[in-house]
Amino acid sequence: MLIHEHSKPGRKGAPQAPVSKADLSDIPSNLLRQDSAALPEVSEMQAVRHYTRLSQKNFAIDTHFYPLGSCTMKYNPRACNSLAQLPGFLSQHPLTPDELNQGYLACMHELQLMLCEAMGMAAFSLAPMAGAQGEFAGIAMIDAYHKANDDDGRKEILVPDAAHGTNPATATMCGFNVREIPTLDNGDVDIDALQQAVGPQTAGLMLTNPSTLGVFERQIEKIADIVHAVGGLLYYDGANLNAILGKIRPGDMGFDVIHTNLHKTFSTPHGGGGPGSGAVGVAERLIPFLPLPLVSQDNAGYHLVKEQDAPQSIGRLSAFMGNAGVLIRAYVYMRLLGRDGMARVSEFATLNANYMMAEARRRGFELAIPDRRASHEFIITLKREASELHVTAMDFAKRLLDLGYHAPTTYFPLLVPECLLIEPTESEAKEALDGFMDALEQIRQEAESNPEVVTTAPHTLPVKRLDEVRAARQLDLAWKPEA
Amino acid sequence: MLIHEHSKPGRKGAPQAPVSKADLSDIPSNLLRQDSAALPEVSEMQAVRHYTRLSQKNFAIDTHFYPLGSCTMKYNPRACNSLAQLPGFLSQHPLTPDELNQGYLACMHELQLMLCEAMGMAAFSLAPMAGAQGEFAGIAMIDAYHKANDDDGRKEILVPDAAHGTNPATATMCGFNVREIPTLDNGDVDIDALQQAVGPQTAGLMLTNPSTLGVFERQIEKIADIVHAVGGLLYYDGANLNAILGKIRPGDMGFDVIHTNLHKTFSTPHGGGGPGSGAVGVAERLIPFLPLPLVSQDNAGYHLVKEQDAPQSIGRLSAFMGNAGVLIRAYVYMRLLGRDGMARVSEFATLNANYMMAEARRRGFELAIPDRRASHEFIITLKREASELHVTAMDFAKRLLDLGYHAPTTYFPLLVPECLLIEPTESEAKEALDGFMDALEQIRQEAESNPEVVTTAPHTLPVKRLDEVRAARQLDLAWKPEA
Amino acid sequence: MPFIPHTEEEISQMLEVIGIDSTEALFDEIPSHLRTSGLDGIPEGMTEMEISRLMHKRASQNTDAVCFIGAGAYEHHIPAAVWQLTTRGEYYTAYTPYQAEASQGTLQLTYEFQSMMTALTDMDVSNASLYDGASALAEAVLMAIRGNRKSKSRKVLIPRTVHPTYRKTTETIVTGQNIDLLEVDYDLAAGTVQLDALKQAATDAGGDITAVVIQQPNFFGALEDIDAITDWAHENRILVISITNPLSLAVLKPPGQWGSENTGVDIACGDGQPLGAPMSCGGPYYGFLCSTSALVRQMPGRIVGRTIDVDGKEGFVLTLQAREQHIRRSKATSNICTNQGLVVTASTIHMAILGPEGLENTAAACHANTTSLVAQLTDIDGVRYAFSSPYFHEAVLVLDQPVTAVLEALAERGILGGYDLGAEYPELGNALLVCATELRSEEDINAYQAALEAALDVETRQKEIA
Amino acid sequence: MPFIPHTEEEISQMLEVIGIDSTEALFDEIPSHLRTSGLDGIPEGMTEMEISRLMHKRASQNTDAVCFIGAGAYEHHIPAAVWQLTTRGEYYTAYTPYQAEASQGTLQLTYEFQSMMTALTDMDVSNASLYDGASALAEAVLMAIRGNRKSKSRKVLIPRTVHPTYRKTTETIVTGQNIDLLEVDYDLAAGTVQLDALKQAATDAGGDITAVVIQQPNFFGALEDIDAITDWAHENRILVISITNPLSLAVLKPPGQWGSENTGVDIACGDGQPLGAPMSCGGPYYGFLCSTSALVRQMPGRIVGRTIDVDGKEGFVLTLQAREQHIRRSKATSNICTNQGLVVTASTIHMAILGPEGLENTAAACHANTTSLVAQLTDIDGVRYAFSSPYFHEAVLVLDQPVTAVLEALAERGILGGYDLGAEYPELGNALLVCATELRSEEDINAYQAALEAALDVETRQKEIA
Ligand SMILES: Cc1ncc(COP(=O)(O)O)c(C=O)c1O
Ligand SMILES: Cc1ncc(COP(=O)(O)O)c(C=O)c1O
Repeated sequence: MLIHEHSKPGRKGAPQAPVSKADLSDIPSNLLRQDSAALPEVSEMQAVRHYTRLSQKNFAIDTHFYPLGSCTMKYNPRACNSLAQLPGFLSQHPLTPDELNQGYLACMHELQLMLCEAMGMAAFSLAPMAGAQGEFAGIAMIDAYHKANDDDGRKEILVPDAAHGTNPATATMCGFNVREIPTLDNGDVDIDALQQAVGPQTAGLMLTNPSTLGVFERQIEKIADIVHAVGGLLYYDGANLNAILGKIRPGDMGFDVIHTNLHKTFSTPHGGGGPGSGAVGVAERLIPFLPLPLVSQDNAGYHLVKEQDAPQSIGRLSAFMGNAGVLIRAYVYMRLLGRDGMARVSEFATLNANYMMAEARRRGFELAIPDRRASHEFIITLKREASELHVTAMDFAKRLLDLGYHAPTTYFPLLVPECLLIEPTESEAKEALDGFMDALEQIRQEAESNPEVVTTAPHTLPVKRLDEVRAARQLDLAWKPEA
Repeated sequence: MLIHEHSKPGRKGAPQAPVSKADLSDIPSNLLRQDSAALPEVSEMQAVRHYTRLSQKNFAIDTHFYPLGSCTMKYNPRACNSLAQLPGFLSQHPLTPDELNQGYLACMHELQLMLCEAMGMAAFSLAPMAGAQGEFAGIAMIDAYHKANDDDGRKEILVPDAAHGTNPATATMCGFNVREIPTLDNGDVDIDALQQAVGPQTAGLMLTNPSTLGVFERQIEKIADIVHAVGGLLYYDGANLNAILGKIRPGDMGFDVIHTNLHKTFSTPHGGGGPGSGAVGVAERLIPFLPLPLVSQDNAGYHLVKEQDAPQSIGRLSAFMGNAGVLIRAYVYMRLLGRDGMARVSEFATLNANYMMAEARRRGFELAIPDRRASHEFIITLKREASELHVTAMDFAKRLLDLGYHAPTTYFPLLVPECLLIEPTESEAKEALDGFMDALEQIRQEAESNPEVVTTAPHTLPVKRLDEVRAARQLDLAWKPEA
Repeated sequence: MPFIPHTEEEISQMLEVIGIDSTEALFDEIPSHLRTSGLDGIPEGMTEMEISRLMHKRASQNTDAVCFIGAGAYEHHIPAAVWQLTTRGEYYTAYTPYQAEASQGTLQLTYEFQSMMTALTDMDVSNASLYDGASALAEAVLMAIRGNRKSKSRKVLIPRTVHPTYRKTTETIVTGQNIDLLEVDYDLAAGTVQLDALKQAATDAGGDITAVVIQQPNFFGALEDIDAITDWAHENRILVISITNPLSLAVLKPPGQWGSENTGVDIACGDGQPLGAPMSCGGPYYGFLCSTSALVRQMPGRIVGRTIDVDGKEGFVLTLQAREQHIRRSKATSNICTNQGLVVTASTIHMAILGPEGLENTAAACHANTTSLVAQLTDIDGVRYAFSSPYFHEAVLVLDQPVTAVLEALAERGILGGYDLGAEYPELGNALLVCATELRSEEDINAYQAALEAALDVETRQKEIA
Repeated sequence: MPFIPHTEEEISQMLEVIGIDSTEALFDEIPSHLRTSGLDGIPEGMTEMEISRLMHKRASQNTDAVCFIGAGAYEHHIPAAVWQLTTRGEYYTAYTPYQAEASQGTLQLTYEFQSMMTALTDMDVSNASLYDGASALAEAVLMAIRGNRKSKSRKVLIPRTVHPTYRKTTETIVTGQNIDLLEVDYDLAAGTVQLDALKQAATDAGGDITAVVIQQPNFFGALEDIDAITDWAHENRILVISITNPLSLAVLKPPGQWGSENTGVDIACGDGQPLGAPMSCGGPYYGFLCSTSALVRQMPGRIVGRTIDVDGKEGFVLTLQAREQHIRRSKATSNICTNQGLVVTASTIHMAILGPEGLENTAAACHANTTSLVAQLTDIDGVRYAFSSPYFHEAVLVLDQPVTAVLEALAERGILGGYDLGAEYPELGNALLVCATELRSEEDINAYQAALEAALDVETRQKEIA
């Protein structure tokens, strides 16, 4: 039932607003609204009840194991939330003069420095509001760098075929052509193909390491050399940082630009879609191009860098400070972990993934890349089950929901047929990993003995399998009042 | 699964506590604990997940219509919660000197005054921590009053047979004998019986008006006269105030002492069992006996009344300030409502109850007291269904849970066989009332056509009907580690 | 209309079904001359925005000085998760779990709470909470009276080292039931009650004593000789009621093991506030009450039991209800109905998150901080520790100047310096009860020391001038 | 270990299953010379208690002056229920609802959000959010370029009355795609862009214009002549992109009705912050984006659709995913993936609780308060309203003294006096943009007046002295 269906004309909420409408007669009537917007009219209790019950229809980290590969669904410490919601932060206007905003700016400056240290980069900007915007900023900086060097012909961005969709989409948005580089069966980039692809047209290569295939790119130094040799720059997609935090730093691998997903590695909650933060870090030579705002420090305190002092900056990415509240959460998380805690993150995320992979092998599941160490995630391919039993990866995913587990990422990376990309994260206990593997095994048994129960799953959720084709064909994107 | 079953030896929570144990060597070892307490060892995420999921197994006002008679389960405005949790209140030590605690004391003083006005009493103490403790305070004051008048022989408290169990239990706790007064079929107190019962032994009469039968005691003035004539005092059980708030005041009906359930009428949340608050109000002559603490005001500000200034007080009921946080919530609620809002409460609570009662009649349910106005609640008796169909009030109650409604109060008041005491409160919309009546009707149909589905209900909840007899016989009151 | 969902149209429909013209008619059974004309003394309603502004102002009028007061309410770190979970609507807005199948959340949590409290106290059983520590003591006394069939005297020994308002509350509550609460004095040098004093009091009272109450750590923070007292009491068929700070039980001997043979007390009570309840101007906290199995049917209040459903699945219900007022009415073990369920919810989550090690570390840190505080303050001329006994996380200091003025001077420097014992314990002189929990940093303690030095100095000088 | 549940025993068991000796071996594919030795620049971890203390201190270092700044971020009353519900774990810790059946909460809520935004804007469709208002404008421009098949020029007119950082952000984001953003000046007397100026700009640009952007109320708070501009644009096959404050749409003409015949704009965007997001140092807010049905396949970002399950039961899914990066990759409508879902959650609940009347009353109160503020401040000698146009809830004042010093003086008196327009609009002189939302009481406004009088006086005197 939609909130609109709880609505009755004339029903009023709690005493949330001024009690009567003030005079608007000084505004010309042709600029005023004539009708009332068709918003729901419900009591405060109806709203509270509706949204409480609605929330219970979600799986979430706080309710379920959520091994969604590439998404790093780890525990979001509750302290990060409550401390970010202190009135001193929450009620601060973004245009408050710096002198009156020192507490916030201090946190942001330290966050910049901690990210530099953790990533091995020379400087960081906290401006981007998600990973994809971080990518945008990174590629725009690569573009700006080449242009600043009067190196105008670089029109191509290289992207491995295993890359996340945001990588090619970003390159296009920045005005580049995208060239895909194939991946070998062992998960490494095809170096020969890369060698052939690079040239004076190469602006840069976007790479995530470990890759979306869940393995560490061992040839990373060679790749960096190849790209740098032709004058290209190396972009690091930081979505998989949880695998290497404190173990190896992108800067030390030779990357020139990097975005981090603070909502992954640094545990800000994903909020059912966002907000995130895609802070970008750069090597020395790219510092002048960083997006604004940036926080600097001098004897008088902390300041936002002024536009006139950053003439080569690619500019702004938002009206104000990016996703400030998310940045505060990440700051608190990093301070809670500290340097040792950071290395522990990757250690246990990797331990969990490799343990699950070993268990998957033991239980007879086919691994996409069987002979490598898993990073913080690994891939099972269900192509045998799909072809022999006609039970697909999607069916497995839906049936997992019945058994109390959020499904792993399905059908990504696109290279691997019928795949499940499984990322347990460090915050899950062994019991959860074992329970998940038991569930997978149970589903395979069902697929053999009673495939119907799998192919028509889920059975125990608020709705059964939904008709996506109908959704796209008979578009119903908003409730409208009856005419 | 118990939290204890998520425990593993050596598993540690978040960084919530000092990191290592400080030196205790100055405490003699025979005063120290030798073993470690068998508390669960879980990660913070495991705890969060466990208690999030557990919460989802509750019905609550925020999730369901909850027409639990006598309990006044109305909407608990969320603002009351957040404002009571402001750091200035939350982090205040109860022994903070008055001068440094003026904000809190100001709220309490105003709350005392507002309660006096709403109830028609001369003074209020906020000390009691629930209705039953308010009753205790009230009866103790009656006792103290008589004793102060050297009127020592009054050993009896009169209680109507329809009264809530706390009434007789309280009288006993205060050292009185309890004498029950019968109720007439029309819900009124049997005046003749009362007349015969009173005498020089009568300390007082405890009454709630409207009574637990959901009707207003029309003879209240006469009752007051009878009790007062023999020198007894009149105690008002305020659990049913939601029915009359702003319409008629206990003080004006002739009551000498009253407790209010702030967690009912004034909407502080019931919290799955409490905390509540049972503020007590008195007529002029009982003021000296009020329990402490009390807040007074003079030119210098607000103060707690000192013990030496209240020599006749019955004394303290708690170590500090009663349920202070509950009192703040009640204060906020009362300020939100204001004087008009208060009268609206009873108006709409009564409208809802009478509407449901009319609907029940229309749908052929038997009413316990058919010829009276309902107050804020009313009673259906299912004795026909029980005897003819062998489907009891308890079966109806359990089946209602399946249909998404919390059950009304069952088998109370004890006078009415197979009863449901239904209290919708003012905050429920007509749709909810209609939905509930539809459900009742459906269950009656099921009771006729398919009684099994009713008598074995519930079917859709986390557990089916629980074995209460076994619980009481094979006591299992705490998890213990395996020996 | 605030919190009322009715539209005009619905109101008419409903009135029509009822068969009346206006809502006024709903009240036609109320004698009209008794009707209220309007609650003029109550202000008009406010919007949430307005009340929010007012309450922020009120909250800011309270002090934000650094707190060194204990005396029964303690400022501890509470993990952010605790109240974020506790105030979820499903816990916050449920009633007492009468309908078990629709209340498994609250019921299971309460069972877990009972399990944690029995673990902490090492007692057999626990109830689901009473109002607070003081009223829990009163109930414990009543329970002992009912439970000690061997004693007829209805006499209970209570040392003066028991929290003063606990004693007063108990007095208020048991007074109607012909019970003698006999106060026993403490040793001025030790700050604890001596076994001899208890013996003497028993003899003076004629020998038959029903119960003895012992608070550990006692109100002064000092540690009582619990084993000897327990042994003596049990030898004399006296039930032992302990009052303990539950946090201290992470490191101190649990009541279930008191006595030289670890035989344990009969009833263990106390206030749960240190386990997850903010100080909150004095409440809501909760009283806990544990006992031996032998006494379970004398327990007041709710108790949750584990059982099974018709399919044999584990589930939880309120049990032993025959003890309670709604069944047993005037013969109930207590009149309690509503308890402190929500605070118990917070406390259970708090204990689960801290775990045994977290609680141990916290308790030990409180001890260490108070030890530092006492050391630093008694370094000042004119300040000394009052007693010879070891203490847990509170201690009595004696000043060479009147406490009231010193506390005022400290408050001006942003320090709530402790609880003035003058009114309750005049025999101690200028005595001040101080406490430093795990939250009090070195910086805080240094600030206290500096402020006290300055305050005493000023006082000294003013005295000299006068 | 913070946030890691592994016990030593489990670690060994797991390593054994993997077949290695230590966790170190897990990283043996990483070239050892590249391994990090330790993150020395990062401090050691803190306990929650310690970080809590630090953050309270940091938060208290921010000002708590009364805010009269608007300029794109507004302080409004947010009902307490909004964020208490939004931060429920089920919303707060879910991912993007890829598994529809396990995400009906987020999906239905998002559908309701889309319904509310189309209602407020009176547009056909809405997406599920973009990052913020400024980046939403950039996406709107890109969408218009893709959507206006009749125009080849890739030229977009943007008046200088559009928020400066919106223009800058758009510049940053569209710059790689060969798009010309043509700034159009405003009328200094009116404080709005004149139709003639737009016409002239179009002519100067060669006639073929792809889109025109109009902000209503504009950055100065003034009201643009939206009908005439919309009519002209549509006559010239120019798509119209509106930027609106969604709260203002409770009382102002919605974009879907702009034009003398209410034909409406093509794309409506803006920042959702005024609907339930606290100012929070600048974010997270969210960008909303609505359009006509004709343009739906050009939309960037997530869109939720209503559909049915195999039993015919209503349910919700992400739809039209073929537009998005994870399917269409380099040909997607945008690279956006993560959006601002949680803020949208808050905003949806906020709108549901306020309802149409609540939003209307709030919007009208903002207007009334700003009107009072302007009246009271312009009563002061040397302060005047800059323009002739009506305004909504912000207005430009011109002072007879430099703004910077005045703002500093106001801040000392606890007033954040507004946004200094000097850097962006030097042609306006000593211009200050002020705003008074429904939260600014009469008392606040009087305090501002008094503070400004005092500040100007001091300034005047200082000038006289100098
Ligand atoms: C590998 C990879 N790159 C980039 C992104 C994009 O990040 P965001 O969703 O924050 O825009 C993601 C997240 O989904 C990802 O998994
Ligand atoms: C009629 C009546 N009286 C007294 C009480 C006791 O109030 P409390 O539960 O707050 O102790 C109740 C509540 O259950 C009640 O309904």
